[in-house]
Amino acid sequence: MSATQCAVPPTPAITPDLALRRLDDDIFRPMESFPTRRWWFAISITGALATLFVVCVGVTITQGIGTWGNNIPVGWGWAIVNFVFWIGIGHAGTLISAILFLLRQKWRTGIARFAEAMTIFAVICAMQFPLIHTGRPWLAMFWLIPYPNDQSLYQNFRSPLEWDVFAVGTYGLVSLMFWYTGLIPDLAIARERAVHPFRKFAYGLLSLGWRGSHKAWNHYEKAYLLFAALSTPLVLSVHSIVSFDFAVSHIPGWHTTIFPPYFVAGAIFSGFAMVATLIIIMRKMFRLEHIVTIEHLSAMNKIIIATSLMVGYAYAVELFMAWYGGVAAERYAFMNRAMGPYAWAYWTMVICNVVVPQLLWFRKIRRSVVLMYPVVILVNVGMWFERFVIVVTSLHRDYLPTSWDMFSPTWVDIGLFVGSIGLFLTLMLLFCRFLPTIATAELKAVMPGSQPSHGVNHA
Amino acid sequence: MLDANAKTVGMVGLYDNVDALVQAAATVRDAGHKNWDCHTPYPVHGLEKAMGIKPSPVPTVILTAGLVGLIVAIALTGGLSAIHYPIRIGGKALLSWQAFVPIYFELFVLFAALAAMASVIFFCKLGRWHSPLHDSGIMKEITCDRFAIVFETRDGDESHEDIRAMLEETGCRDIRPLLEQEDEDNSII
Amino acid sequence: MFTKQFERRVYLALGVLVFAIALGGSFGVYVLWPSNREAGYEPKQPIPYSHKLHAGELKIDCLYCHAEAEKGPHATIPSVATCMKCHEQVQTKDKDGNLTEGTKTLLDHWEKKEPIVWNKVHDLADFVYFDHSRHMAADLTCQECHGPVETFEHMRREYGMKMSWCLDCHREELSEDDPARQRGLETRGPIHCTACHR
Amino acid sequence: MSEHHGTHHHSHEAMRLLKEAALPTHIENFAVPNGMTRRGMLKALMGASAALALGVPGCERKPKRKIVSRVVGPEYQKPGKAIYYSSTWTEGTCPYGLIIKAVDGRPIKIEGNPEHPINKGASSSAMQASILSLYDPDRLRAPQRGGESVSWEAADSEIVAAIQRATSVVLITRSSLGPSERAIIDEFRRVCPQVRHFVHETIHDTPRRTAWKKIYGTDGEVLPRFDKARIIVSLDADILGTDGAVLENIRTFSEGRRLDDATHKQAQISRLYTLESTMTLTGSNADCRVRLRPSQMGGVVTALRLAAAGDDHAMHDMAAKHGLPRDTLVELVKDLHANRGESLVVAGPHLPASVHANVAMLNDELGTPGHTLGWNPTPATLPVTDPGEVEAVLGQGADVVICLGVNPVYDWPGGNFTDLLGKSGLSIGHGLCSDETSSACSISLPSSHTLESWNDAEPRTGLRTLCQPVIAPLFDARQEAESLLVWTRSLAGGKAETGEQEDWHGYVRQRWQAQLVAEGNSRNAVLAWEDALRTGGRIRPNSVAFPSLDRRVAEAMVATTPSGDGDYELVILPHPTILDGRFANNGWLQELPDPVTKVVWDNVATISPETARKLGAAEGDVIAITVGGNSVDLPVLIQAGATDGVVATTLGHGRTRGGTVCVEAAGTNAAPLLGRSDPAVPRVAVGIGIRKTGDHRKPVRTQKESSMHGRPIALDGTLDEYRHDAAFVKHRRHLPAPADLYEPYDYSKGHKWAMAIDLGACVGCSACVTACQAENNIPIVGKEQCDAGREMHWMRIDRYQDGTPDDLKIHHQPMLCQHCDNAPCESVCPVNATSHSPEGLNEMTYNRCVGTRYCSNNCPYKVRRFNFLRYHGARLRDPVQELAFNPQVTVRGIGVMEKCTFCVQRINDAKYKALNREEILRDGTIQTACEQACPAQAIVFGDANDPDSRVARLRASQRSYHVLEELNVKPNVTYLARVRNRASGDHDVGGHDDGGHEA
Repeated sequence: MSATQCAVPPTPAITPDLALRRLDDDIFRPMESFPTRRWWFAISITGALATLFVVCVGVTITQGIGTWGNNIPVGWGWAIVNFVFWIGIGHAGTLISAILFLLRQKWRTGIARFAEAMTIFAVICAMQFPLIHTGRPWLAMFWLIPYPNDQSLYQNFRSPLEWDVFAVGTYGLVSLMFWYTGLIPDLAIARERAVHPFRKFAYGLLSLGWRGSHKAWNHYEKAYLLFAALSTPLVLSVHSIVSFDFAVSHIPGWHTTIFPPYFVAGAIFSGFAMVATLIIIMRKMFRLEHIVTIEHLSAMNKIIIATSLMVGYAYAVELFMAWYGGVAAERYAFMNRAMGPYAWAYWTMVICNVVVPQLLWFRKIRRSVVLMYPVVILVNVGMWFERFVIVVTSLHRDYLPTSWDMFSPTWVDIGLFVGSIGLFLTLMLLFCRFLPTIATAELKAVMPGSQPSHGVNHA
Repeated sequence: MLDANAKTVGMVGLYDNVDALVQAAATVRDAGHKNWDCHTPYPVHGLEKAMGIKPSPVPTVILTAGLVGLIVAIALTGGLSAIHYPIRIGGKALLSWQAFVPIYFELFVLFAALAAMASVIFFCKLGRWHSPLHDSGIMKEITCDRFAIVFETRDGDESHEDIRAMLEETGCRDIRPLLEQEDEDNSII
Repeated sequence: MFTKQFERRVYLALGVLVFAIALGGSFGVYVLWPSNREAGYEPKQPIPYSHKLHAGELKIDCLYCHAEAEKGPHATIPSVATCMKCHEQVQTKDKDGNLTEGTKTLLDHWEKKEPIVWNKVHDLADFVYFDHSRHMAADLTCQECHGPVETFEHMRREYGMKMSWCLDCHREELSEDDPARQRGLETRGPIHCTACHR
Repeated sequence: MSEHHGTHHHSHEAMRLLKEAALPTHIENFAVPNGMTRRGMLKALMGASAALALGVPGCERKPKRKIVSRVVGPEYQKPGKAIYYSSTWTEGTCPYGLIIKAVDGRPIKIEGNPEHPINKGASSSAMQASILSLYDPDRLRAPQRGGESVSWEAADSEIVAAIQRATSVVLITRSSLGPSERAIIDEFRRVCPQVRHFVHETIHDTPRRTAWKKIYGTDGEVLPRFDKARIIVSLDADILGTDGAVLENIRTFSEGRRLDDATHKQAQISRLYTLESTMTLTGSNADCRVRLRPSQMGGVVTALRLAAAGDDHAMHDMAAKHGLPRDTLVELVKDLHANRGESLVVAGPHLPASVHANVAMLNDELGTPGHTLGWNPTPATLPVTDPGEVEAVLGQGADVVICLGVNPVYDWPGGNFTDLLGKSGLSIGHGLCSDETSSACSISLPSSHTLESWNDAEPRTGLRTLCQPVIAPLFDARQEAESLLVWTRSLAGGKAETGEQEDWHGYVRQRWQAQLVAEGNSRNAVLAWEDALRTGGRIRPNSVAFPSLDRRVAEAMVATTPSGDGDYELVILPHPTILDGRFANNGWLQELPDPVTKVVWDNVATISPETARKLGAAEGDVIAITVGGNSVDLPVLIQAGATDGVVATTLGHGRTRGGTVCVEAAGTNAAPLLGRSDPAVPRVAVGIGIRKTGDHRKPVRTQKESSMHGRPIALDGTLDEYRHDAAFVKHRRHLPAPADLYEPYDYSKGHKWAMAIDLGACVGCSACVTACQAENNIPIVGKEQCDAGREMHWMRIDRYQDGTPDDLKIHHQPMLCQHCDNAPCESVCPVNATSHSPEGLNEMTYNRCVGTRYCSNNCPYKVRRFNFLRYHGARLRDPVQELAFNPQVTVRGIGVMEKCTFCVQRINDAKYKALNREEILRDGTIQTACEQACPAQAIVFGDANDPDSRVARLRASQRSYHVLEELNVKPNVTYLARVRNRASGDHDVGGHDDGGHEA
């Protein structure tokens, strides 16, 4: 715990000398005023993309997976790439809200809510893909869940995909509950600030009658802490289990024991990059630069460097183990990644994920919104390609050369990916309009002078 | 907001300073009051001690639920795979528990988290939308930046004057009656 | 806004919602549950043929009409010629001395050489490969699956005939000294997938 | 025949009953795609064009259905029970014996007749695919006159009237005609002397037949006996692919290569030398291979003859001049020397007559006739008429032209038949589908399919087989011979020559009965006829003495050997699956990969890498090939092992009419190039022009990678190695002792199904692939989907090639579900849709599958197939197509994974039958479709728990191994390593070796 505290030097939670009332005003103003032109413009674009997603889902379900580029041997294509990509994005939120909470990183408070919302929306996007990627989603949505049935037949609990059902389902549900628990006091603030009766009614209903009673705060804090304690192993387990989809199989390039930690590191890496990507825009759009400060961004950048190095290490170890292990098919798989027909994807991945983030070692880049923005964007790109490299280049050439083949995406593949970004951003924009983007009550608790001066800090 | 039907059901002392609140709470605790509570815009550390609140039972509840989840997971995976319909899969044993560990873990977490959510709602007494704090116009302040000690005197054991005196003693400058709007319409709909 | 009445209304709404979901859900599940949907199917047939009369009172052996049950996958339903083996002679008449509706229809079909199109009562999904002969050879009675047919005035589907129902028998464990154990069988019937699906 | 307990023949009554089968019956429970009512299917069976909307095919529940009481149930035909009929396959060049399986009145599967002496139970892809052609919705459904349907009576009277008026009638038929067909043609010509009968065929062996006739003084054909030969030399003869009685060739060839571990030290197998111009299936099985231009063939034979006589100068000169591998040729001469009387030389049917005369002399000098070569004076095919002669007659204008079962408008050599047809009066096309010819004719008549026809065949002297219908014609079709019979009867004015038979069935029966009685059959004619129907005919060929060779004539012919000049030479071969295009509208055959190139749905110009380099052409670049003024555009396919400077292409593609499938396949018609260089050698051209057109047309291959990448997948060894150590495969690989995390299941009780595949026997002919497709309702997906990598074959033949162009090692490896004990597919399926049976089968339950495709990803053999789209649904344009489905196997819908089941329907059937009768299931009772079809008998299926079963013995063979054994998935398909009899370093093939190199 203390080690991490050292690794990330104490970052102030908030710009000092901010009155509580002004804090409320700053955070709640955007959701109380009529949306700006820029917001309407943004949501019309993302909404169009989300519609594209719906169209592509419709095409997929009615016409079949054949509308994608998948084939035998590449049974999984972009859908699973997107699934892992979004699940990875989803990890930053829980990490920030749970792990950094347990590690008492107070600076997390400024970005936790936003990151958690991102988690939930990313998980929503992610969950679409395993379902629509099945050949018969209308059956998969039932048959993957153990409920009493007339066939007397249940699931194969040995399958990593079944583990996924439990892991992603649990993760989505727990993240949602965790997020909602955190939202309750802030919804109460919104309720009190609301003028329009409908807003008051809606926020009032959702805040469940929270009134800041300290008896409630006492239970609430314990539950919140335990939520964090549960979410921490959960967040690590989810990407580990997602990595089991690959690691438990025995396709060369998939069957790798390093996958669980490698995937978790990659998830944190991509998650932080995505948080940075979005929060930079959000803080500018809603003028919250004094709440989400450059210190926050800098701290995130440091985590990005750290996880980039972990991911880079994983790449190197994979190559080493393939060589050192001496299994011909394994060696070939990695040679093929770096030198085969999809080498461009591999090197895009390496450059975006390992080379480019090293720029953040420079203080100037790390602390400049303009300079760091291209870096975090490239990390997002690189992490998508990492999943592409894992899924497609491993599958397209496995044991028997006679079944080797290439994968090329179709418009539906592209539409689903771009559309899922649209869906995600649409949900983010709606979130920014209707819910407090900063954990206000929590932020108040960590503001200077907010806690009794003589008391012992019991956090 | 309030009309003639409003009824005084308690007393409220409002503070601008968290230290003052904590001190006041300790005073009230020592005075042996029963129906009182502090309302703060954010969790104030050490206040539970000052108020003399017992530790929360939430951790026990959550752990118990988690263990129930674990047992459910063991029963679900083993029972369905090995007893209910033993199907040979991939040469693995019918009770290949190693392969079920992820499910054990996930159901442990899921049950525990559901219990945590339920605990928040149950122990924090959520789902009670009505409060005299709304009627008294205090809610807005205590969710923003002020701190309150609230006494409920519905049972009539304590006199408002005694409470006011005690609050003044703690240095409270803003002491108000807790008012409740009488319902004109007692029908459900 | 947040009066006691508000609270009561919210509780009422929630209560109604939960009740509606519970009631509607359980009703829906019951109705849609496949075996509930299938069991009791009793369609109207072109001839009001009575198993109660033929199999029950007259004690005609099932295999007389459903001749292939012992020999092949399908029990088969009899040809019109089979009916006529008896009905050449036996022609039921009502009080007024007219042929009964059913007999008349039968004779019509026979004269016009027209096949009779019945509504199929026991119909399994196409991906289920059920073999009557195997079950007959294993000494199952017809009634175990088709119910007390000899008491049915109109043919109906007695059981849902869903997979769990088949498995109820197939799963019964064999005794330790059962000769079938030598064939690697541990239960009364095979329970692996390709026993029925292929 | 005892296994085929249900074999029945057709009397008139049977035909009537079969027609009644077309009425609603109490057929139960056969899997038909959703949305297709049974009534609709049966309507289709009756020939009504039921335009029913097709819904979603799949294995979902259907609405409540009907069940029908027939008026009188047929005695023998019971719902869901198969009936087997013996018959003869008359569609190909060699008539093989058939056993046809019919369920509920529908023929659904074809197998070889095990009693037939030529194919002995084996079948080819084209035979298997015949079922699909039967239910082809593109078939002509009624006689057509100028695009309008007319009645048979109207068409007949017009034709008869025209013939009566005509002074010149031309009858064009295919070359493979049975004795009865030949008899009716003769009768027709006797009644109408103005009729001239021409035989048209593009894949004939005229140069060879001509040479033989001249030098042996009698018409007939040489029959190679590969099982008796030590040394087999093939000069451009694709004996395992398309030349001759291929099924017999494959069987005898693999018999000559059988190995027995017990005597491995003395192991003797034949050695196959191929000297060929392009890589053929035969060449891919060669032990030693020489790349040779067609024009060099004659020279090489002469050189070999000289060398065999002791003068090897010519050979060395030849090798030096053309850059041939001298060592291989030296070995060949040595081998021929050492194996006099035990070698044989065959030459391709397309080579000039001079080469065949030369080969005949070489064979004669080697003492092979009578030993390794037999003689058949009654070939199944008639000699082909010289197209020039036909052109001369038609050029003057014929009054009536009758095209019976031929498609000259499409495949006339040089390609100008339409003009000739235009000069004629009434033209009549008689065929299965509305093809190029019948749509160019004034009247087009629908032919019945083989499975709807009466016929006979005499492929060998004394071997006479019968072809009987197993279903009434689906449409208003009539077989060609019956048309001739009807016209002959009308023209003769009722004066019948052969008895009083008015119909073709009676005609054939009467001829047979007369012959059976004449041959002194002790039983009466009716019983003898019924016997013949049951057994397939008279199935014992007579032995015939080999005629003597007229050396003087032969020498004179050799002297006419044409010289080859020019940079490029062209060889036009029959397509390995659709031959000359007659099967082009058959989707199974279009989608069956060419066994060598693995190209589907297309024809290509195959060239060597060196030629490609010289032309600057990459794969898919279109080149224009010009011969004698005719030019044809073909995409390039680069094939290692092709001879430099040789372009090889195939016939049969480029159809413009004849059905949706053949039009979809497109490709290029190579017929315009036939005979343009030398009419006597129509399929070879020298001095051709080649030009890149700049277009691109990507040939679609189902296998995109050819190298084995050094991985131990398809294993082989040399004969030396095998003699030294029969278990050379096991000793070559060092596998760690397998470690199981779990206690393995006990499979020792009951059955344990397993398969063994002998790579030493398999030649890669791919008959198994189509047999599997027919048995298991496997859809075709089309060219585009094949290109996307989504072909559906449960079984495929993996073809690996490694080595240098002059020493190319090719492996054919049938690959199918390995039914692993520790199946990796099973543990990853989340819904238990794939699981393991207690009898060791890896089960796939389609109705449970949700289609995650994880099982396929995790299958190291990649043998699982996924329904990416509605493959069946997309192809089902007409309810009649549904009749081809095997009712014993679920028709899979969209989004479902499928794979080889080891023909579990056959296993269950046989097992239940035995259990019901309380019998023991004997080894060989259950044959999987692939095993049954295999002409090489390379596939053996059985119970591994039965120590006496063939499969148990093969599993214990020293040569046995598992592919990817190191993964410890414990496959139940055992492969037996191939033993190659390579010449280099193994000089003691000659039989004077005393038993190897015992250490």
